[in-house]
Amino acid sequence: MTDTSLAKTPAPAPRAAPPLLAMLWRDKLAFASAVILLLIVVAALLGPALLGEMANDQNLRGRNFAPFSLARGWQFFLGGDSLGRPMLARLIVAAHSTILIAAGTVAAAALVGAAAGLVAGYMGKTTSQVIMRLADVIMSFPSLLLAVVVLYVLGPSIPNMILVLAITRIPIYLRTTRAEVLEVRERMFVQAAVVMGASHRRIIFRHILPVVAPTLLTIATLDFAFVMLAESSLSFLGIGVQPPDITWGLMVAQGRPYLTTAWWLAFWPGLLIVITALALNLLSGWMRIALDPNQRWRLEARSTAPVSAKPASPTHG
Amino acid sequence: MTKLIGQRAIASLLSLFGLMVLVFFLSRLTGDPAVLFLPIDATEQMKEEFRALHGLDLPIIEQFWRYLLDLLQLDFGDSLRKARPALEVVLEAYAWTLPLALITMAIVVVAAIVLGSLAAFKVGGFFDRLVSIVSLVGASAPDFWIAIVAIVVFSIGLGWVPTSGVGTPLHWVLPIAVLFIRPFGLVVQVVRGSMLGALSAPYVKTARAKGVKNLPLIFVHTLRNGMLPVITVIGDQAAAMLNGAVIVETIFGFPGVGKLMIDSILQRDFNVVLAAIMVTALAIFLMNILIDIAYSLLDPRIRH
Amino acid sequence: MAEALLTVKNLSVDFHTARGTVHAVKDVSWSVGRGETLAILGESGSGKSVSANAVMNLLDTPPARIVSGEILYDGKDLLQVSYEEHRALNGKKIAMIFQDPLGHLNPVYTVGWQIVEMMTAHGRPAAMARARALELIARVGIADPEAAMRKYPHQFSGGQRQRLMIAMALMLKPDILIADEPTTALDVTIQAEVLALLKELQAETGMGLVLITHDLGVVAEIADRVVVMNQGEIVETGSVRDVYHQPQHAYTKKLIGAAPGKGEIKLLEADAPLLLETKNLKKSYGGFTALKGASLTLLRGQSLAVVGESGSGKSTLARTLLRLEVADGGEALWKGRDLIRMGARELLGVRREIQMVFQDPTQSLNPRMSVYQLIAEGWDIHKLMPDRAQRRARVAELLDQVGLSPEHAERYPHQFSGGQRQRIAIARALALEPELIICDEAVSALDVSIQAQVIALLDSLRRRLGIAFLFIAHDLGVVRDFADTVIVMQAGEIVERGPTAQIFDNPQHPYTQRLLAANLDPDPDVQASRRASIAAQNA
Amino acid sequence: MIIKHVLAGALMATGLVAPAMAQSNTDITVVLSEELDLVEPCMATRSNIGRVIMENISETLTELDVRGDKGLMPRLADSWEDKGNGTWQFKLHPGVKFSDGSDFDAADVKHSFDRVFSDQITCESKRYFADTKLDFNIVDANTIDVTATPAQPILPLLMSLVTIVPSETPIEFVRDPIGTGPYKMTEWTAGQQIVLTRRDDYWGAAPAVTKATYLFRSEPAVRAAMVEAGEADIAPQITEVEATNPKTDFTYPNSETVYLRIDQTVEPMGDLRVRQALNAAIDREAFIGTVLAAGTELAVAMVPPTTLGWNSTLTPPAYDLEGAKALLAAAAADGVNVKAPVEVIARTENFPHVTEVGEALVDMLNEAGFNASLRMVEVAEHEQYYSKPYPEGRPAQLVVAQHDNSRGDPVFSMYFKYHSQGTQSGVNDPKVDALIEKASAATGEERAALWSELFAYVQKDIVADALLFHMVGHSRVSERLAFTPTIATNQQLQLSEIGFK
Repeated sequence: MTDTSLAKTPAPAPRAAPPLLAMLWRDKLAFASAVILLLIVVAALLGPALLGEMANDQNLRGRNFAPFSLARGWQFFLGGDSLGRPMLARLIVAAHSTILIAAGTVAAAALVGAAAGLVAGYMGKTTSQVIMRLADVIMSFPSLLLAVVVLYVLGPSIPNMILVLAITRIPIYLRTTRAEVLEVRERMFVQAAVVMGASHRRIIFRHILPVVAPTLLTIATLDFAFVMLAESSLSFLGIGVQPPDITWGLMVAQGRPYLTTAWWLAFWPGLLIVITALALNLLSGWMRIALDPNQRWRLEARSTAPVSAKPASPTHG
Repeated sequence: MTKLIGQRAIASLLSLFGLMVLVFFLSRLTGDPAVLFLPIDATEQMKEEFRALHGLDLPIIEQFWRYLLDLLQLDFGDSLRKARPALEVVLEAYAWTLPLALITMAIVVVAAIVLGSLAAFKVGGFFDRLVSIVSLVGASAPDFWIAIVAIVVFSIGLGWVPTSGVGTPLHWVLPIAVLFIRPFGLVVQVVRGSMLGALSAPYVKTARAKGVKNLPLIFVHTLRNGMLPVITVIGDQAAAMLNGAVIVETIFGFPGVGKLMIDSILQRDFNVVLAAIMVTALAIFLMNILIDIAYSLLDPRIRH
Repeated sequence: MAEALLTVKNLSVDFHTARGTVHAVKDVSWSVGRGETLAILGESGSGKSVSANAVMNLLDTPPARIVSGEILYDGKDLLQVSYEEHRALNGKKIAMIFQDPLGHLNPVYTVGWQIVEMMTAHGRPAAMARARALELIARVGIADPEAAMRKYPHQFSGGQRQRLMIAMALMLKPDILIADEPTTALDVTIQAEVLALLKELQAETGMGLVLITHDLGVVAEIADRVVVMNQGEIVETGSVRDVYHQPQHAYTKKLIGAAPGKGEIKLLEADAPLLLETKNLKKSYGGFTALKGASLTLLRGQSLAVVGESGSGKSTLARTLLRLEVADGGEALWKGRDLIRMGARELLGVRREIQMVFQDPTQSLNPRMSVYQLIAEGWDIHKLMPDRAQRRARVAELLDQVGLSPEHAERYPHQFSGGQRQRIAIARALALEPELIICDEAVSALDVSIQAQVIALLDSLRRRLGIAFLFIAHDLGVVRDFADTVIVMQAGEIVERGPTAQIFDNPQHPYTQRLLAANLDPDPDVQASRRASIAAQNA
Repeated sequence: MIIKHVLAGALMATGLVAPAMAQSNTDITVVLSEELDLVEPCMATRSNIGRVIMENISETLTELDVRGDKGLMPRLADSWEDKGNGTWQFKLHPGVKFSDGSDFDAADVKHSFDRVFSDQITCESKRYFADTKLDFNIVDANTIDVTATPAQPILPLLMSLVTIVPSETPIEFVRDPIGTGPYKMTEWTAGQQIVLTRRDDYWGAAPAVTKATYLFRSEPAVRAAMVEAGEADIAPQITEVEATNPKTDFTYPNSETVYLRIDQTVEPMGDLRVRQALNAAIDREAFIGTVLAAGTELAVAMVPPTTLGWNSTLTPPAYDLEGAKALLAAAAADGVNVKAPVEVIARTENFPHVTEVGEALVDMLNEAGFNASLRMVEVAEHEQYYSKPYPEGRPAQLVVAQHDNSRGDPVFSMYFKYHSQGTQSGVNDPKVDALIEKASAATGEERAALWSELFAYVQKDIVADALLFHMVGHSRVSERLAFTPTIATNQQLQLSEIGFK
């Protein structure tokens, strides 16, 4: 940045970027988030296999066991639910469906929405108009009705739940992608690619998508929490995930009648949703910068402070 | 401007028609309202009479044509459950949802702008972090959970506000407060981001070079520019709220359109569902026009 | 030298960045007196704006930190006064204008409101402010001040906006005006007008003027004294004439030496084969005709410059030739085949043969691709050179050719300086071994010294590889150094064409003459004599 | 135009000033779980409507004391007698006036029934008459003969289900119900409240409550909280979790019976031993005081104990896990596919903690060796599985259902649930059919004996279903009221029964 040398090879560019992990370690909040998310993913993957039995072990006469006691084993440390099942084990097992639904929904919605948005942004006006009108229709189609239609016609199941939630989220990705594409396609490096003779496919996938992707990633992480909450709301209304499947959202909804008598039934799963959402948000903020070669340097020498969006370099002249 | 609104009106009308067709046919896939209206022991004859009375025995295409013809005369049909014109039922619910949505959004907008701007002005500071974390936690907690806890704490425990209902202004406090949390969390983040961008814009440097004080610098010079991306998000949030706040309305016994919608869907009161969706779509369309107008008021470059 | 109004003494400012502390300015001292014009000359990164920003309290602390020094005004050290006290001086006693008036004017408020605010912010009544604004708007040469007050910044041209900025800055009759690159974004003819206006106003008000610039021509035209900055330090200071004619410091010498427009004029080798011929190319956008029938020929190895100011249609010409825009009429024969109506398959082949270097390498290089990926992309597109090792070798070779080192291949564009980035863009263009490279203002964003290097690089490529260049530029000095043939465009039309020497030494068209006259010469004596002759003409 | 309407509504809504929260002496507030779609007298047998209208606004000719001791009591009819050939004569109470001032007479009775049977209006009470055709003969203003074809032995009981409206009432749903009851509706703000005000010209004794305001909150916690906070006086239907204060919270049987409907046509449910195993596998006692409220009783019949023909000799099937396993093993040995998948289908929100009940049931069945899974469905879908025609190609399905019969006679239950033609029946047994038909036509002691025999036969001999619980309801009543909710509170809430301390 202070390059004024007239030598043939001016101002050596900075040392190569340190590996991502080292960069993550430097941002403690992001690192903690990553660890939490990793734990949740591990729980989601291994939970049902390891603790499935335990999580379904009912004991009607020992229901609503109060938390913070090891008297009945570690699995009851967070208390027992209304059928006497250990909360901790259930929370771990529920991570599976929760993450599956949230990730499945976000992935499906982002994929379809981004694809449609790319087409709508890149293609001509007519295609774009048709896609946008369709998005409008989906947008104003009440998700509750959609949930009832799908549940009634296809039955309650996790894939169907994903279908319902994904359809309602598609327009978000579609509109964002389209707006970004409209802007990015006018950028100079896209024109440079056109001049070199790049095909539409190359321009979309090599030049436009990588620029749009971080924005989508940000929306997706925010959406992840939103989907968990939407799923929970549907459960509350009785048109969401149904037992024997369990998700955190369902656990919160089911714990609702006990809020005044056994707070832990709804509190722990609710807390997990909040923690997951927070961790995702923090990590996505970090990732947005880490994955951008333009901004990565901000993380390279940083110790603790979270990344501010303000450039910290002397301006021109 | 008029031309633009005209174009949008046509596009919206098309979307609205598509939506209507979709809802009409999809909702009829979800079972027989007769079964739900009548008691479980009702005879087949009673069910048939019910269907005949409401034209549900006709082929679905004919039902659709009839609906369409009625609609052209602005007749949205009668509610199956309430034996009243569906539109009347919906508008009645709107009379509750609209003020709830407007008041909540107004508070959201003011609070998000003030707090978001101040957070952006001292970026990375204590206040900034506090706003970020609080808004994030608030926005990711299940709302029915918050609602019930709020009732337990503020109505029963402290006795400050009534538990539910709509009688006095005090009744509105909890629903608005609960409804406020999520859009606020979102909007305040957008305001912060947008103001962050706007505060580093060159014209802010000019203003500082002019000797403009800090408060006008934020709220006069920067805010109007920073508001542009915020308006879109506010619009989206307001649209969601116009759809009714199902959870909040259900818990607080607030007779709004969200509660009406879920009840009508569960009871297969098709005409009310359709009327509610169309009135909502119309409201959202009008709101989008308001947003366009707000845009052009805020930004002269759009006006010219 | 007049008595100093404002004195910067031994100022040192550090910036804390991710890469450690950068000493933005080190021990900088300068002063400006009443009626005097001080130029701070430097290239990007030299720290030339830092001290001015410190004067205005515009440095963000952090990341900036004022290490030492004082800024004396009116007996007070501005670095010690309270925020509020400093704010009260800003605009009122010391005003500032900036490079990009569009960005620096608030887009959502009327110009009138913004100008009036300069006074109301300092407690003057609005009515008084309005009257003063009307007077000043008229003074800076804007017609119908009443109407102008009600308009928004985007409704003015670049030159008008800078005039309005000046009007705003002068509202409270400040003692000192700091102008940070005030004419850099403007066309040459407009630049001359704005500089003239500044001079007049200075004469009227007797204010001290601090002019921050990278342009020797601007210094020669307007300044009394100059400080030359390099890497945060003042390397030389003195009267403009002394510094130009007897530079002491090596850097100053190099800078003056690099100023374009003094080299030998190139001659066209007329026997080269015809590469491109356009006939009557037309292009309009809606009701606006950007290109009104351009015809030109280009030979192999020729370097053809297209000059003109903004809106002249020179970029449209390039974009039509590259098929980034579809021409409305006319033809462009590339080796006898019409580019305009060529099918996609045939076009793909031609795309290999014609490459482009854009004005701003920051934007024309995909920030998410490494240098290797950027350079190799053309081979992917045209399915050339499948062998990876061969590619690596060739990329290294190309990097070497443009003066970068092979190990730069794995880095990303943001890790390079502007000049280095433009070299990468050139390497990318060379990768496909083109026959024509179209350069759209390819060096205008670069510092003078870098500019000279890039021009030299392009010229050597032209000579060694026989590549033809279509060189679009507004800077006449650069054109004079690089082109063998020049086309002058104005408002979508080619108004004059000819060998470079003819255009520069004996311009025929009045517009060409005007353009050349407005072009500032780095030599203060040349500029002084020009001013004298213009004054004589006017008299 | 529409916008204007909405805006006007919005202004009205925001400007509304509510009635004072505190109740003045004899005014009360009742908070109900679901809003009334209709306030239509002929729909009064629907519990949410009945709780507001029944015997408050609209009255019936006869009235059943569901608490059991007084049997069928006179209301608008002073007396009735069986004239033979299916004809009953009713003597009406003289001098009764409707709330619109018109006189009540036999013509009103005839019109009320004409209205119920009309095909221009869908009245709930029609279903109780099924295929019975009624003819009315007005003898004089206060005497009416009713002839049922075929003869209907419980016609006077059926008269407790039809509310009487004035003969001017149009044959369409009305929004301003006119009745002879002690209260008239003075306000109905849809979605918000209904207000009943005491009539001064009521023909009977004047009740203590002068005004009743009905509010609607779907969240049980909120309903309970409202009484606690003094915003309401009575909250019927709170959950057992909320019913914690012995001073205000009452628990009482609510006439609902929960059972597992077995569809015997699908393997393995056709086998008696499998059905016995099913019954033995369920630890009914374990539910009570845990998932279900203390006070819940184990069911031995489809109807509550206050019903005619109640068979007190029946005992609930004992929990016997080993026995269940043995029965299944025996069935399996005979080639019954006891491992065939069994779906337990329950309806969300059917009764409090239905999901937990379902989960626990499935757990118990699987413990005994069934291959059961839970499927929670929404009301419309539940109806598909519960009522005929059953879906084709279904696996064995156990439908968790709740049935309410507070009408005093099993006829309202047994045909539908057990007759081979019954809409929710999973049984096809000639003896059951014969018993039901005989009992329906019988009167007096014989009728009771036949029902009693039927109860024993379906529960013990053919094990037609898995009867689970007679449920209890919980209500919270403000301490200032003298009112004890009973089994009747589920269907109606007579304001005249409420006093003040």
